Amino acid sequence: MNTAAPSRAHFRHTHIKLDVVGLECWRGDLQLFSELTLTTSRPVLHICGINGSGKTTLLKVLSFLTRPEQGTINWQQAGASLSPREATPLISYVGHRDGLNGVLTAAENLEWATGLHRRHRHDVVQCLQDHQLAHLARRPVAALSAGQRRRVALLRSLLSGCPVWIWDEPYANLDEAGRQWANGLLKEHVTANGLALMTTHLQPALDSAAVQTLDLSS
Amino acid sequence: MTQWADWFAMNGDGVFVWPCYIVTVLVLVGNLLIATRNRRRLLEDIRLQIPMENSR
Amino acid sequence: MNAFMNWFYRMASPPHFYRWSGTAIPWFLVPATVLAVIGLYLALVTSPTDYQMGDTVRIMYVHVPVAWLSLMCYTSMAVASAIGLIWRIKLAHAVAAAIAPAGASLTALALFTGSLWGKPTWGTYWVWDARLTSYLMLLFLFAGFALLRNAFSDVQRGDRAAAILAIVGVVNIPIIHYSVNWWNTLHQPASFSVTKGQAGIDSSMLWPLFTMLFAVTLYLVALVLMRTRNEVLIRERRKAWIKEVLVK
Amino acid sequence: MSVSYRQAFVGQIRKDLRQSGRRLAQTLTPLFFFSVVIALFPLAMTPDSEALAKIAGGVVWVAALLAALLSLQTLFRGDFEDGSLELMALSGVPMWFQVIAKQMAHWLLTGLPLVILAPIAAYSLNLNGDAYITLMMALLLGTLVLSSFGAIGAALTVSVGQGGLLFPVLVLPLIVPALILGAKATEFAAQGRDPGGALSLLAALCILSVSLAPFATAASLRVSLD
Repeated sequence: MNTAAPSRAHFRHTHIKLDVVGLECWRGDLQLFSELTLTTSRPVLHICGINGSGKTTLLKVLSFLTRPEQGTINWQQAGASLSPREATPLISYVGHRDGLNGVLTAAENLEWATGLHRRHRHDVVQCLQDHQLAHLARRPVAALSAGQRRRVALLRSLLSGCPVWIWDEPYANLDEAGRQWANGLLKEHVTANGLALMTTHLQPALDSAAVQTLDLSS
Repeated sequence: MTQWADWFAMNGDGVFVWPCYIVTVLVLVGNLLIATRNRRRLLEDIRLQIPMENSR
Repeated sequence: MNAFMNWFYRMASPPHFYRWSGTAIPWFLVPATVLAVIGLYLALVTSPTDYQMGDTVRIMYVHVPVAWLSLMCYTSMAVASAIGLIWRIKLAHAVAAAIAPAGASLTALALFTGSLWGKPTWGTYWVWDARLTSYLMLLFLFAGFALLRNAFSDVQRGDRAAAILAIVGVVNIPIIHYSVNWWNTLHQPASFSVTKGQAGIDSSMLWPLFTMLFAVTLYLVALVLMRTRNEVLIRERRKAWIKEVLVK
Repeated sequence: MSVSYRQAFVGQIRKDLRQSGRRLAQTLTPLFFFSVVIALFPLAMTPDSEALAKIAGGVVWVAALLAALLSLQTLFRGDFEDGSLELMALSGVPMWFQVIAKQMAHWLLTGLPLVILAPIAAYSLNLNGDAYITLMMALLLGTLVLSSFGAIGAALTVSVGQGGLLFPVLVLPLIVPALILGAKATEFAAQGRDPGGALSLLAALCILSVSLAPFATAASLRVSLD
């Protein structure tokens, strides 16, 4: 039972694959996309597309938060296909809303969020220190800047120990240093054999061998 | 003539019985009319949508 | 058994249901009107006046069918909602959405005729009688169902939210009914409630009652089928088969 | 990587208690509301304590019901708006389990204080002496029923714009039995009759709602998150 945060060096997730067949989604009267078929062949799936092309809806459908009109979503771990109930706990979702409660401090928010995914003992503060965010630990999230809040939200994925990260516009509100830092997290996740699905307008600064692109506006 | 009037008056209770029947019939028939009117409006609405879609 | 099952599955597909209901509605509406006319004639002309209640007994012939059917509406609405939620059949949600307004108007009618029946009998239009109060609660449940449904811009989500409320509601109806009865009997132990009225009903009064009941039931099926067709149009307006429907 | 249900449960309660602790004024609003509603009745009717005694049980119950509903309305609103609800839906812990945690946190902050405050309010309405124990017992059970059905209403209207108006219409018919049984139990005790029957019915209703309602609330939250 690993109680400590997954230390970077040797921890490896068991391989997760996603394949989607004939996905069709509507938003009210508007059809966002249909007949979407896709299989993840690389560790990072970069979903791009014009505004309103259904990027966020796709992410929510893949994490079973929203129901598609048609189509099947199949998460597989080491060959065995997972039911929605088995798959959702493996997903760490960082959406437009950071999922952080303004009144509580960053540490309290992360402690609560991590408790939803795994057993943990006081490694939240340690993790904040590792990422030079220790000075935020005690301040209420409402007092943080949007960029800082974004960093704390992205840290949630690392702390959750989930093999699948689903990031919706992770670079939003992040400055150049923030983007570098986020890419660092992503590299760590990829080396730990994790899978990441992300929507962004900027090209993720990873070697293109690791990135698979899906353009929704086509 | 009085025979009709007596039947209608229902020795004093008519004032309660008739409104019941009238309102019930009105409401039930009204529901039918509303349903058909909605149907007509819906069909027109969809008919308008179709040319727009074909032209898009 | 599987004949029924595959009829059920064929019926669950909106285009098939839409065509079938189109032909079925007259088969319910025409007999309903015929029976209604016969029922009215029996109720208003031939049936004798009651020695105790005088002519107000005629209100029974309308109040009782409407009251029973409004309760039946809510339960069938809840069953349709449950089918819609469990097997994710969109048509079931359409049926539930169709029953709601019909059930609400029947409940309102039950209250209206009940209070009009109360005036000559108890001297006042509104008495916190057990049955009338239960029907008032049923009206609130129907109102809540309808309001929740159209509070959602997305029809699918509105369906599912209202379905959950209908199921929670139907579980509560017996509880509400018995607690209201229990509460009511505390005050007027021997209250002459609307139900007792038909206990001593003799056969000559049964004919108009059952004719009216059957007439309103057939009418209800026709009305629900018509409304369901509208709900199907709303939900499937984007689908291809709608265009064929418009052609004819 | 197994998730500990206990830790998630305690974590959720700790989060809610901390959150409310830091905004104490907002958390105590329902209690002020309760006191104001209690004060309205003597003003609206009569200061005469004999007359008030007759309606004391019912008045306390209606005020407690309204206060509980007021605070239940926004049970999930905060989590929905800041995105925590999505995290709860995606966690390894079943949704209904977290709903129970949220309900318990809310009950500790509103239900329990109401039970403690009620005898004081009843005293001000000159409730008969031996009814206080029954009043507190009935309210203890009643507030649990209220929070169970209120949570369903809150979950159904959390993503709806003006959910505020819709919430009472949805929830009030569902809590009528609890109101009837609770108010009657208090009234029986005030008249010296045995409230046992009403209280046991209320207890049965309480067990039914507390155990079944969270599943409906969880399903409603999934619909609101869709």
